[in-house]
Amino acid sequence: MSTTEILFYFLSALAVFSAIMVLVSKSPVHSVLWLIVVFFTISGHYVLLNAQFLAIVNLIVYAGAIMVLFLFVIMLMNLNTQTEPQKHIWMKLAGVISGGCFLMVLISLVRQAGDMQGKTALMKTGNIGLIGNLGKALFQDYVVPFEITSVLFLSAMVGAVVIGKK
Amino acid sequence: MPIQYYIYLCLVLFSIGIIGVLTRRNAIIVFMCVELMLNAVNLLLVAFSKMHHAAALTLNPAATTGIEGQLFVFFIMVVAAAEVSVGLAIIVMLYRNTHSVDINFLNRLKN
Amino acid sequence: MSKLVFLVPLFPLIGFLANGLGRRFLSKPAVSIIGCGAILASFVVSLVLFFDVKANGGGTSTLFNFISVDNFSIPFAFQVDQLSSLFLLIITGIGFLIHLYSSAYMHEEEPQHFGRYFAYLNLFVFSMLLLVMGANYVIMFIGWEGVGLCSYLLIGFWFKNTNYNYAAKKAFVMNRIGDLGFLLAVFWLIFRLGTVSYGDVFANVSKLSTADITAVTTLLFIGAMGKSAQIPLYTWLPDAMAGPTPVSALIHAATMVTAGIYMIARSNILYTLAPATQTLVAVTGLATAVFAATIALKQNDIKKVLAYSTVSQLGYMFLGLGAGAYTGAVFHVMTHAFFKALLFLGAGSVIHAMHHEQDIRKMGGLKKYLPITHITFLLACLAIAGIPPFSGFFSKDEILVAAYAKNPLFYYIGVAGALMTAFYMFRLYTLTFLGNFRGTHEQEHHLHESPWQMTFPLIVLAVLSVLGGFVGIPELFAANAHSLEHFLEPVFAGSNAVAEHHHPEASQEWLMLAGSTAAIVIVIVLAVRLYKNYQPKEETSAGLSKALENKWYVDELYDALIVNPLNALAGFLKNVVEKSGIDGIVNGAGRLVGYGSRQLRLLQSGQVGNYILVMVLAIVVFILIWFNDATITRFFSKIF
Amino acid sequence: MIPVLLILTPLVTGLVSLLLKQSETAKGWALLSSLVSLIIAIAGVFFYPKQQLVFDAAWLPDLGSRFALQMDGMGKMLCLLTAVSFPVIFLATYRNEYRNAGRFYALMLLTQAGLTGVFVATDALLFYFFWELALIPVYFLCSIWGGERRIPVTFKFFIYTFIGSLLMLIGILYVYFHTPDRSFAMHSFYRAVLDARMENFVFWLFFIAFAIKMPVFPFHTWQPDAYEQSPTAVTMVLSGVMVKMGIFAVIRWLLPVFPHASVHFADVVIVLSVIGILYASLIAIRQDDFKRLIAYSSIAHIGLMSAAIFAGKSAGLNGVMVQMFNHGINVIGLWIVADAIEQQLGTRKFSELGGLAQKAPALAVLLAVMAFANIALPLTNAFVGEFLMFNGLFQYNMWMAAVACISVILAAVYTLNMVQKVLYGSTGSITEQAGETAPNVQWALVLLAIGIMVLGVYPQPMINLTKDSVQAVLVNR
Amino acid sequence: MNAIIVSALLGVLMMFSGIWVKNRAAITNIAAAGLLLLVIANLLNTYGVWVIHVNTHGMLEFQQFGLFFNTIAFTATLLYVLLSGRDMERTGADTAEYYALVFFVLCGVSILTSFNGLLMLFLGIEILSIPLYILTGADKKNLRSNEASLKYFLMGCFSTGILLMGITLIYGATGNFSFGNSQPIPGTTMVSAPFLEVAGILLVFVSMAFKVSAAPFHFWTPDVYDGAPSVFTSFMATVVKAAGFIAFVRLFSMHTALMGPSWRIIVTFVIIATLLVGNITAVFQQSVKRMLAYSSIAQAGFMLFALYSDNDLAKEGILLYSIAYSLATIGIFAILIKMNDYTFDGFNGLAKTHPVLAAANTVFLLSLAGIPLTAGFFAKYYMLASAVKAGGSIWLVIIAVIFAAVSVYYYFRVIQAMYFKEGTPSVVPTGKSFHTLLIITAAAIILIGLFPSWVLNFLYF
Repeated sequence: MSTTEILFYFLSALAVFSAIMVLVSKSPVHSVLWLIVVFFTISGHYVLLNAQFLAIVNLIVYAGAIMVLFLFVIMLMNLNTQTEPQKHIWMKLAGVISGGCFLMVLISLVRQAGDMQGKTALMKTGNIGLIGNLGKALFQDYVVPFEITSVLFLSAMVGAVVIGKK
Repeated sequence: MPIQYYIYLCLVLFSIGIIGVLTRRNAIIVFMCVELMLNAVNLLLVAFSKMHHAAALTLNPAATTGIEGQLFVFFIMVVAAAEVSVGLAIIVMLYRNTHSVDINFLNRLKN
Repeated sequence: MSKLVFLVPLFPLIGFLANGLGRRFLSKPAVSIIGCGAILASFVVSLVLFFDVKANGGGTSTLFNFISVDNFSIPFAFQVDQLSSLFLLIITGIGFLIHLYSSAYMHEEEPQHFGRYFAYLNLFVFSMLLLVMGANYVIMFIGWEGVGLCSYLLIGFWFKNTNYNYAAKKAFVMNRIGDLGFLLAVFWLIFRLGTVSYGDVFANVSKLSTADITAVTTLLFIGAMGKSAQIPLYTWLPDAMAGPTPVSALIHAATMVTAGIYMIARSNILYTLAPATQTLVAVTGLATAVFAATIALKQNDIKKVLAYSTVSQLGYMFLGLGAGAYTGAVFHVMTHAFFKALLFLGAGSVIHAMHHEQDIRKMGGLKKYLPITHITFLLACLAIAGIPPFSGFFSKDEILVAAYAKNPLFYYIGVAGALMTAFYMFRLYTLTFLGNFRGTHEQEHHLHESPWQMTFPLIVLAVLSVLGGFVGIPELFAANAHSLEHFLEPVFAGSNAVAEHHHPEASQEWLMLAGSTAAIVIVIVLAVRLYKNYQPKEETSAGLSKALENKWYVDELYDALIVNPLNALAGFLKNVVEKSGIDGIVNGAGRLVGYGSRQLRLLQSGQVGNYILVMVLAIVVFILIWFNDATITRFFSKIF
Repeated sequence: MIPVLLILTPLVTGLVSLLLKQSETAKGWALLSSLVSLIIAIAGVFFYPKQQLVFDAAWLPDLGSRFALQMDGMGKMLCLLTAVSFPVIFLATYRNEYRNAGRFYALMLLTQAGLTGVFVATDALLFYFFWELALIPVYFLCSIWGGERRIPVTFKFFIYTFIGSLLMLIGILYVYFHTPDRSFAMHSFYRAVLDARMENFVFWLFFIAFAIKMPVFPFHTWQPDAYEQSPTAVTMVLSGVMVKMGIFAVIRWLLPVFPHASVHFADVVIVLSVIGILYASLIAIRQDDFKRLIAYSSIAHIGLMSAAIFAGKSAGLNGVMVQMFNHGINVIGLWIVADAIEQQLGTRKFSELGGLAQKAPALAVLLAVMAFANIALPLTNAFVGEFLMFNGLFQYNMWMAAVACISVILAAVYTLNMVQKVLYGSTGSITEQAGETAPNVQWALVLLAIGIMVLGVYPQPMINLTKDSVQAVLVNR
Repeated sequence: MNAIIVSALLGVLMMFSGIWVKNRAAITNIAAAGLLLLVIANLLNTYGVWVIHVNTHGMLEFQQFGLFFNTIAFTATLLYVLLSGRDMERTGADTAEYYALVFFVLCGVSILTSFNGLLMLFLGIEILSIPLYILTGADKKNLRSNEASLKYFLMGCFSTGILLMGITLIYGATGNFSFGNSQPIPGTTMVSAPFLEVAGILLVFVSMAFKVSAAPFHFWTPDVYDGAPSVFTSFMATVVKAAGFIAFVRLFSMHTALMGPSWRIIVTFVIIATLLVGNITAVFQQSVKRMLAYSSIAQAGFMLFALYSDNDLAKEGILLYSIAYSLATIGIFAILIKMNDYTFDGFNGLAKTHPVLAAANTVFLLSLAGIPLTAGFFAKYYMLASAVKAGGSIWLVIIAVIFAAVSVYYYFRVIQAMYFKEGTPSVVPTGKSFHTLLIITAAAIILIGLFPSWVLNFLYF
């Protein structure tokens, strides 16, 4: 087993474990922290897949900006374990079961999917994930959607202002 | 790495996100679980992008196939950021009015 | 001739319109003049026609096309031949007399109702004329229903009385039951032959199978049962006595009820070809004759006795028809019209004098107060009892002889009925005219003979009752003496050609005549002796006598068997099936939607978690559906 | 041009009437308008006795639908019925006061336009349009000016018929996609090629719509309630003219379009109709309400018509044609009487009436005429129709005819019950102060009575008028 | 491209006009003028007179169908602004910002009518949705509004997640984001069943079904429509929803290979469920606004027929449906906003006090119910006709019309309240121009109901 494979398994295990911890943590702050761990593991996967740019962006945007925002809001609201509302056990069970069903159905699909047999994701090689290539593609072929996202941001901005101001 | 492994991993993460949405009452946590789902999608996209890239490389060593997947991830992150700003604004607004972020209390509108 | 034909029904129609529309403006004399005049005019035209027919034979004349669709047409046509011209004379003649009588009898009515009365009478004559003059079954049916309508109107003439209205309704509905049979017969004829004109039907009779003919004749006979009050549809006729007495004379004795006989005589060829139906007719007629006679034995209402006697006499006529003695039946129609009209008018005169008292137990000894009425009534009674040489003797004899030819048993039963007839008629006569007066003093004080408008018809009818029989003297007495038979020969030619006539031996016929006459005389004497010194007493009759007084409980039986179940069924349909059943399903569908709405909205719990749960499950289900589509398609293809 | 005028006249005058504020003006205007329509209709019938009056204009070219109108014999006859009914109705209800009379008469006239449209449209989609156009004003008329329970009752009526017409719409669409030239024109519909299974299926889509409108047992339960609760003028339209829409539609759209299915299901329909005849007649016997009695009696009569249509015999169809007109005027006559009595005495219960013959002899005579026409007494118009219809039914199946004929007796029972309880007997506390009705009512009734008599004695012109329509139906069978 | 650019710019303009213009009425007028400009710009684009050419690298594709829908959406918005624009002021102070958001939504609409590929679809949907989350919560002090906003937001994000997972799976299976025309990726061979793609398509379908509130993904609709300020409900329920449908139909008509039996089964299931939930639940509602929310679900059930039959008739029909449904719903909401009491009883006796409002409202309701002579009839007609034409689905059509009859029940409850019941409704004072506009709208509905060809010919011009 090569190093990359070991890393893959380790990161995957950590990601799944942390994701579960996000769910089961009583305290919202813990959840946020576990989520940040998930993001880190995913960034690790990106690195393994040689998508360095996305790895960095993921860390900066998600772990850095978004999660901090979350943390900030949670702190602001002073939410903690005691105030954390819990769902009824049956509701939880139903949620887990239906989520599990969803997972099972999809996985059984993938197992039958013939066109995925023998395909591999290229690891550590390939240069499409490099910032130069991405940048070229983004500003040539994808310039229209890129510009259009500005509208999205504008609307989010206006929205945040409308909602946020007293 | 065989692509199935990535698919399984991402589906597991995605489903954990769904389960989180279904089992938690705190609006912020629910929202975080949605983010988890998005990240699972992102990872899968990158994995697929690399898979297609690998396939393309066998024919053309200079192929850039697969790059659109990574760009898509980029756009998802952008959108996610925008959503977070709006979402948190809404949650804060609600908290200001009710001092609660419990979605089970959101039941003035029903039937 | 053809031009005159239309005048016959036209005059009564004009009379009807004039009296009906002008009843507010016309004075009573004007009304009576219009009413009687119209009928008199008709009578005169009828006479002309009669002699024309006698000289030249009958004919058909078409007025216009009544209904014509592509595969058949019904002309509005009149046929005047021997049979119808005879009936025309009876109808207009007796009709005129009764109109005249009515002008006095109904004098107490308010002008408006007086006008209404004459309008109805004229309309009745009009309808009856249509009935007998129509050249096809549909025109006959028009008259057929028309007389039913007039009967309804006249029975319920005093409409304030609820019982009279019930009687009227009963008459109409029972007539309608018969009409249904008539209608179906007409449909059958159209279906098989595509025509309803007498000429065409009788000419094409060979195209019909025996089953067809039997069915058609049976259905027609059902029509006749209704109109001519035969078992089982007779019960309306006694109740019809609710109408004014002249009406009873005209409609329920002389004319309308004979429509059934006319119709069968008209269709004689069909009946001759359907022996099964003939037997049915004969048996029904005989049964009715005897059955009604038994009831008449114990009735105390003067008009009721006469009514049952009418039913009974009609039974004889049907017996004659069933036995193939069409001429005899028509002959009896004629003589019966004379003496029964006379009886009813006489009864009317009595009732008039007694101030609307109809119970014979409270009469008696009227002989001296009402001499003309008495004499004429007695003559009529002798006629109906069948004493030679009064008219009833000849006609009844002809029927009974024919019945004997068909089946001797018919004859004996018929004679038994005749004896009963003689008995109840003379019971009636005795109780009314002989003995002592049993009414109140006030009534006695006011007793007086009726005015000339009433007595004149009585006299004329009495003459006819006495002499009317001589047009049909049996061959027994003299060869070719039966002038009526010869006159009607063309009408029954077809039947006579088909059917073999057995005439009993002359000696046997003599024996039969003598025997029955003797028996009748004995019965008359018995009746007179029995009731001459009758005193009313409080008696509770029992057994047979009670059953007779209550008319064999037939009305009650009908109520229990038909009317009440039907009412119950209607009530059940109205209150249960309609409300809870059909409407219930419709409203139930509405309620189901409402219920579904209330339940379904609970799904909208307001909980985001639940919403997403449903979504996730739906996704799972969709994926399962997608990958098992073959199974599901098969499942659905089985359902639809 | 005449069919267009017949539609436009009430439509335009109706819209104008919306603006009229004065009750008297509105009444006069409506009467005037209906008389103009009558004149046009008479002109159409008598000046062009042989021609089929045709009008054709582009309407929805993309959909294969045209504004195509045509008056053949049946169309003329029914247009005439519509045109005759409305003046009579307006005349008879001239003294009834309505809130917002302008709107009332506007809606009435719109109904007239819709009805006329139904009878002349030869384009399926246009037909559907008019079908609904006739319904909607009626909904408002009943709901605004109706009786106590008007809202739920009218609503039931509306939804019931609406479901029916939507089903018909599906049927129309289905046939449309199977016409040879993708067109809604009547003649294309007649040539549509459907496979047997689907023909049998789509047949029912049409039939249910028409059955609800007629109504045929067991689709009738909206009707007695609706008749009872509607303002009488509307009830007259409903029962006099609107039920004819269903019958008309069966003859015009059902039999020719589904020739095999209509033969295949003839037995079913006839049995339903016959059951309906007896069922309604029996219920009518037990009714205590004047309006409900007429309603059930009407169901029975309509049942006979539907049976006769499906029997598919020339005589029966001719009878149906004649009877459509005759039933129209007869039942309007009955409603007028019922309304006159209710307006005057405030009750329709037989148990509270009685003795009116003493108080109102003229009304009594006229009611009697209507009643006897209702039981199809010979020499009234209804006899001709019923005679021919029974005849057709008899030729189809004599047992069904025999059973249906029982209604002749039952009709006599309930009608005479009605006559007796209204007119005869002694007066009660309510009928004590009754008097003769207003002249306008009497005149309307007299006109109808004359019509009843004339058509009863001389029905042949009416038969001749609709003869070719019958032939057209039979040819297609 | 005109529409996207102009609407985005107008959004920015409105953003700034909030700072410069203090007169609220003026802001509404600016917005109206902007919309007019937008309509004109789009029309110019439609007829090729003046088009801003941008190399989109195949990301966007402008077809008549989409452009025509743009015109419909913009015109409907214009009508909406004219009828209800002034009522925004009653919701909150930030009128200019609301308009900016509306324009951004329209930008999203224009993207959704011209996307070519899943990336633009995703962006379009997000640009459409994010402003709506805000508008739903615009009434900041109102807890119902807050709740609706948060519910909408959470569920919207969740559905975005589903959508993205679907897109990803499709991408994994096909190697590109151009839905439908899946060319085999070089170097690979298509082996066996594309299970992954199918799963992806299903997830995309579910997410789109969520956006157009098809059952069983409709749950957000009643709560959000009910909780949102009525002014914005009107906009959301009409323009936005119709745009969702256009995107839906566009997306799935790209992928013609989908038309297998299982696809039909699922769409049938969704249609029936939508009709059932929408119509049946609406019956028992007490609030007209909530009833309209359910009715919008029910109408969605009919619009889904376009997806089911997927033929030309269906495409024409969905346009006509958008027009008819938008006109009527905007009209009804315009009136509803003027009412102080949203329950059915609040409408009692409206015909007496406000005959014009009542009459116009009646026309709108009749149109929604699909009564002939109104635009709504032809809308439904096209949907049913397309399904009949597609064949094999007559039972589905029958079920649909039965539910249409049920819909009459609740629409007519309003008519009954207005015309047949007594009461004194309390209504915000309305102006002449408002009445005139209502009458024009009602007249337009009737005209389209009489001559739908006019509108359709416009399309084929």
